[in-house]
Amino acid sequence: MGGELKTASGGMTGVRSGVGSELAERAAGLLAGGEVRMFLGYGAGRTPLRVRPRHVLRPEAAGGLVWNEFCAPSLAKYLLEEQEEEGRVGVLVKACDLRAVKRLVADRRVERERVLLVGVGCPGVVDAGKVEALLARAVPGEMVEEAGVRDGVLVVQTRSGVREFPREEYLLERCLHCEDPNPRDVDLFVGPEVAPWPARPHDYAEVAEVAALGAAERAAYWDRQFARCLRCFACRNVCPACSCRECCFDVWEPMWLPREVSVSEQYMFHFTRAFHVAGRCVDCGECERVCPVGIPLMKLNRALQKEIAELFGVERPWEPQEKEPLAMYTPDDPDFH
Amino acid sequence: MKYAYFPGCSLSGTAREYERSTRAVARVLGLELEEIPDWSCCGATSAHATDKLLSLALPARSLARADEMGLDVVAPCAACFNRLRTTVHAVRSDRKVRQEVEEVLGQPYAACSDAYALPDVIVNRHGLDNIVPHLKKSLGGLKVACYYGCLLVRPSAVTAFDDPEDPQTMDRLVRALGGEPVVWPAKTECCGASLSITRTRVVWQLAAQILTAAQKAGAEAIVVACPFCQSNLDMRQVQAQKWSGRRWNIPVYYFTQLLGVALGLPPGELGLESHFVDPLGVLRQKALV
Amino acid sequence: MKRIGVFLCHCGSNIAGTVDIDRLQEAVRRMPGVVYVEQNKYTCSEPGQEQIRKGIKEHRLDRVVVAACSPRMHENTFRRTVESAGLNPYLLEIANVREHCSWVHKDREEATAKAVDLVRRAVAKVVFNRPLQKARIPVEKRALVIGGGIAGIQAALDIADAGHEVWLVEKEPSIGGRMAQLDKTFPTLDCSLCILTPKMVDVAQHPNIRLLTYSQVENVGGYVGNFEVTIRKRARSVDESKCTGCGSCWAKCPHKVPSEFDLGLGQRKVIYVPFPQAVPNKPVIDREHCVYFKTGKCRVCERFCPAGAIDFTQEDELITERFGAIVAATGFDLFDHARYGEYGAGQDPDIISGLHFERLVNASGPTEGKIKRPSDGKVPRSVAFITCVGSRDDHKGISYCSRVCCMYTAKHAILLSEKVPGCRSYVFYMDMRTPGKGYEEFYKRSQEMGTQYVRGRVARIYREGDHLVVQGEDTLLGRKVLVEADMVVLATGITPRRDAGELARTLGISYDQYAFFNEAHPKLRPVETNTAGIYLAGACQGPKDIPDAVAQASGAAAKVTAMFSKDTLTADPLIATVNEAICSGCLWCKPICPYRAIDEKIITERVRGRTVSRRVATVNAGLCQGCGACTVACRDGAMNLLGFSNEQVLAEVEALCR
Amino acid sequence: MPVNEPHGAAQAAAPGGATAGARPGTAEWEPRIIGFCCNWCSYAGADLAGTSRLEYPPTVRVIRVPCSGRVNPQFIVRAFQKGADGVLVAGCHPGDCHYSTGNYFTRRRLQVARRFLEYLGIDPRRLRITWISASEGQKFADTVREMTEEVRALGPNRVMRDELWAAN
Repeated sequence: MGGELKTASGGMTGVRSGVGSELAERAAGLLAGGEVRMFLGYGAGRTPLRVRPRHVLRPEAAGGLVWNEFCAPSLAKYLLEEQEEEGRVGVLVKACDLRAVKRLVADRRVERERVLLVGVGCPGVVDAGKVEALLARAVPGEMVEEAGVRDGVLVVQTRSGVREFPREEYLLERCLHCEDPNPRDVDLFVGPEVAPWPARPHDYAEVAEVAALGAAERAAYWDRQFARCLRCFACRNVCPACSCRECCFDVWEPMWLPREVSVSEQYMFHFTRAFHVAGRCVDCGECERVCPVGIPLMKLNRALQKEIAELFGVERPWEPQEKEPLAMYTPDDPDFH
Repeated sequence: MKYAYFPGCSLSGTAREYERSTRAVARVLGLELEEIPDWSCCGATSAHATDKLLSLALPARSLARADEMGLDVVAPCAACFNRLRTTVHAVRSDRKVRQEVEEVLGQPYAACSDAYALPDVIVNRHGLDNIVPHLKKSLGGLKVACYYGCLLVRPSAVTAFDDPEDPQTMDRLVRALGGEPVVWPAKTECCGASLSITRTRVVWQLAAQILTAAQKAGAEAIVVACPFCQSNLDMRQVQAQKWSGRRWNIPVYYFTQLLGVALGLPPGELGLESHFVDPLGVLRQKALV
Repeated sequence: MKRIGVFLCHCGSNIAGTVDIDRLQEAVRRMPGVVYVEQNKYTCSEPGQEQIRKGIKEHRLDRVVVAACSPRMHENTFRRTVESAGLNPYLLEIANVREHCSWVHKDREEATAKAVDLVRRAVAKVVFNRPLQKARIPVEKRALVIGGGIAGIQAALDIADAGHEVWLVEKEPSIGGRMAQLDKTFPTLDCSLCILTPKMVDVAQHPNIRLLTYSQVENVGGYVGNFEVTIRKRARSVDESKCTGCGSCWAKCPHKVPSEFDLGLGQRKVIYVPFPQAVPNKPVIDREHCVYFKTGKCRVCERFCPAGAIDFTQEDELITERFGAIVAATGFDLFDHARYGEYGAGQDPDIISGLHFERLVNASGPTEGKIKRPSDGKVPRSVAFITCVGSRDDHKGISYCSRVCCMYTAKHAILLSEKVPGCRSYVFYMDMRTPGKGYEEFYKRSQEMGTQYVRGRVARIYREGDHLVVQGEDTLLGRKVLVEADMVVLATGITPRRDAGELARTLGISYDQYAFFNEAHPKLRPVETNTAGIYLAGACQGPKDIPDAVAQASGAAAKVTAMFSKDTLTADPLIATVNEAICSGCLWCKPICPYRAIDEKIITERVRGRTVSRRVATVNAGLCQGCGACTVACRDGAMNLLGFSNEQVLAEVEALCR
Repeated sequence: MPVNEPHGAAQAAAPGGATAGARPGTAEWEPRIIGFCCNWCSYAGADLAGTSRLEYPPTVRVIRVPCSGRVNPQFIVRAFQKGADGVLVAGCHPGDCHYSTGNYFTRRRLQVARRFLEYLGIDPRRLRITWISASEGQKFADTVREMTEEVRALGPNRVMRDELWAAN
């Protein structure tokens, strides 16, 4: 069965293998024609469930690009360091990644003209962390040998056998909310458009769940979550709304965040991180995806989204807004009671 | 252009000629009217006099079907238009109202479709430019008082139909048809529709004022876009004459009827036979029929 | 380590009566950085201040804390004290142990404990205080007044009389503005032009005033003390240096168009002065209507000009000049009653505005002061006046009161009864508003002269044959009323100039929902704007009558002359500042600033052996007022507020929580 | 965790000798409230309470800021971390800001921050944002009195607090 599986190691079948080769051709063409000095895409990862960002500098190297259901990571944040060099960079974007790029452009951290956006229709991507956890729960120390998606089912060949995961189980959380899997207003589009699937509404159910707790339980809940925090800053580093040259957590004077690791300071850290992206979060969920200790960071971001939507009537707070909701006001904003 | 068509109850009853002339005119102008399947009464007057939620939920039921059709709604009856429009406005501007209405309907209703009055659709949206090429006859300087009544224009924040104090939509149409719209003061006065049955005397009084104003301004005919206005000015004209001691004998047309005449449609297709004050005499004088 | 000295004031018994100063002193002595503590009976007295000076010198203090009354009381006093001892004045902090402590608490224990905290806060903060210098901004002692109506004229004259150069820019061919169009003025019934023209002439002859008519402000750059303004002087087609104003050209010009000055009730020539008393009395050619400019033929004016002043080749001139201060006095437009469908939608010639009536009743107006109705020239036997047209009417989108229409309607009724004896007059009103000096008496006078006042808004005005019918309600009687009138005068309200928003954006000042310019504070700073150096006079700020407009103009002039009394402005150094090393250049701080003090700039720096440039935010010290709202929008803390810095506030918080 | 546990003893021993946490000489716990007052309205209002000799509980310590718009939500978090039982932010009434718009931004930011803190477990009654003009000395005194009562009823704040975790 291995031969039929679309795997992250590059062996793909069906329509999307066509997308892969079209992408490689396009990227090679852009590089050869001098339109971009680098192309940012995905290459095969260390395990079949994961891919790695691939910085392609020469047309010959474009063949190593892949496109499949394992391409979960957003490449948007890599654009930041590429801005320091001259020239234009091509980047592969899914619809959700496009919001992240727009965020960076709105924050004037990335110049739109210096990026060539190559869009691709996305069938929904695999939450590798979740799948790995499920596998490990069944068989501790499980090893994945091959994996692929076939007819909406993730088939994983492991050392101990074959496991299948239905779509709802393997999809990354943000894919469940995806309203349109095809990025609009990109510079180039590769492959066919993908038909949308029924999107779960932004109903903030996960926020309501926490909010429904009593105040003391709520504090206890966050105590438990924050107590695990390692302060590795992965959430910040991956976040397209966190793009300051020098983060306030790294500054020494004033000491916004003392280096002491206590739960009290974790509150300061998590409050500040979430508040700094309030009204600016694009709901990509990358922070939560990369958190090594599984802190539900989107429950913080979404709570703020919800407040802003409710208080100020922002209809789609996850889209980069023309005016930052917290950098504006109206004289009849709701008052305190 | 295609619209979801909301005929409303009057158009299958007292205002059958409005329905007939609307359909006939729309056909000639290429205006597609797709009747909303299983529409229900808009609840005019009685509903909003008794229960606010009911008065919103009734139109919302039909409007939700229009949302599903993906079409904006057109209503010939001014009262229906007013209720539909009020519902769209209320649901859009108040989240709580929307929730309540959805609860009653048992289905989501986002008020995507807009609701428009028929004269607005024909004159402003379809546009005079798309009407003039179809005209076969000129009204020959017929002096017409365009009567809008209250439901089309008030409350203006909700209806958003023309200038609430001096609407010009039908006046522009009449001018385009070769008629002469008169300047007169009663174009947005109330005809007393809701008291038509219960306190008819009030209607006589109000109708008398409107008819007198039209007469003083030299009008030979009145056009309307509302079944209530039409019946009060036409059917009750004789009673109002008796009551006031004045004589007017002014025919009262639906604007679609005059438009139909100018489009060369036969009187039979426009329902001109079902009026009380003779509608044909004036038209004969101008050799229009 | 800082060397902090703390001075504890007894304020007689005001503080010492409640706070145990000895125990306070003991606690303060142990605070980190404090090297010296002493008590004074009255620290603000001369001996008290001398003690501070002595303490600074003897104990080599580099920071001072005074625990006394509110900093709003004596902060400046003590800043001067430490400055006179050679210390930077901003190295001082005050602990408010009187208003915030000894005066509001009775329990000696509690008050003493709180006083300790309050001093600890000040000590913790002062550690982070930095020596700051007041920026000195040179002042260009030349003022620009925009708008040559009565407000602009008054402001220009006042500033010029104080000895400063003033440029007065007016977009019409003559100064005079709206007041020149009025006949008489309430409540004295002075002839408007009789009191205005002397001032207009003063402007023309004043050695300190440079008058630019037929000109407009195109661009404004710079900031307080140093505005750089570009003015477009439109081509007059008449050489002003040669023209003597003899009038031959406009007498001979064969073409007439409706006069703007007479609101279309009369006509003017194509080469014209707007009205006989115009200043300057030099015509312009209206190129849009001039036959020569349209067809290349005519040149009658040129032929008849004895001075050879006609110059068809003249072009617009752009003048750029520096100004220290700007006064905006651009006045108002009249509400256009065409928006009232119920009042004839501006279509009926006999339904006119109040300003039309002024022209009708004016002796030099189109009817030479005879009141005749426009449609047929008949002298009206009955006239209805309707107030609040385009005022206090939410349906027309205008909620405010125009402040003048009650009074000018009373004036019209009086003038009417004088000019047309026996003519009936009715005034429909919502409320009579007569708050000025002599105004109520004036209103009473118009009642006594037989004007009938009907309280109620008019529903509709329509024509019936030869006359108009005014249909309304007398709300006092609760009855519907119908009035037949030969003419109706709508007391139309005041709206901002059509281009007011555009000018406000050019000037960088804020405006309200209607486009009236915003004053800096509705009560306490009514003539200033939020942009330092720009002041307001007259109706551009909101509806005003003549005395109010003149008073505000003199107020604005006083502000300008006060500013010009110094060679340099000192800017408070407690303003926002950007740490460029950190700043990401996202500029999300920019929309927060009400003073438009934040802008972007490009800096270059060496990074890894290469020169790179990048964008950062920059704060204009002349514009920043130091509110600090921008600092919170700055996530990385690159934007900081001097005197209330992030470091300082965090230190204060921690000191108080300890 | 026990909410009403007397908490003052540790406070009284704090360096500097003093103590808002407990009344000196008593074990009775008193709330500690940090106030941020804008210079032009609310600080002046507090001054007026003083000049009018309006007595109010000695629970609030005021930090002067030029404008309520200067108050960074991180300042508020820091206060709760370091032992504040309540935080009061007071500015000019909307529309009356000395800097014309600062308090409009305050209102937006702190509406969001306050609800977010509630979500994290801080009782919203512990963070009060209010508008006090320079003439409202009485309102300042009343606000302090009301807030003191409210926070007293809530007991000492434990959420986010530093020493609690140091103790664990």
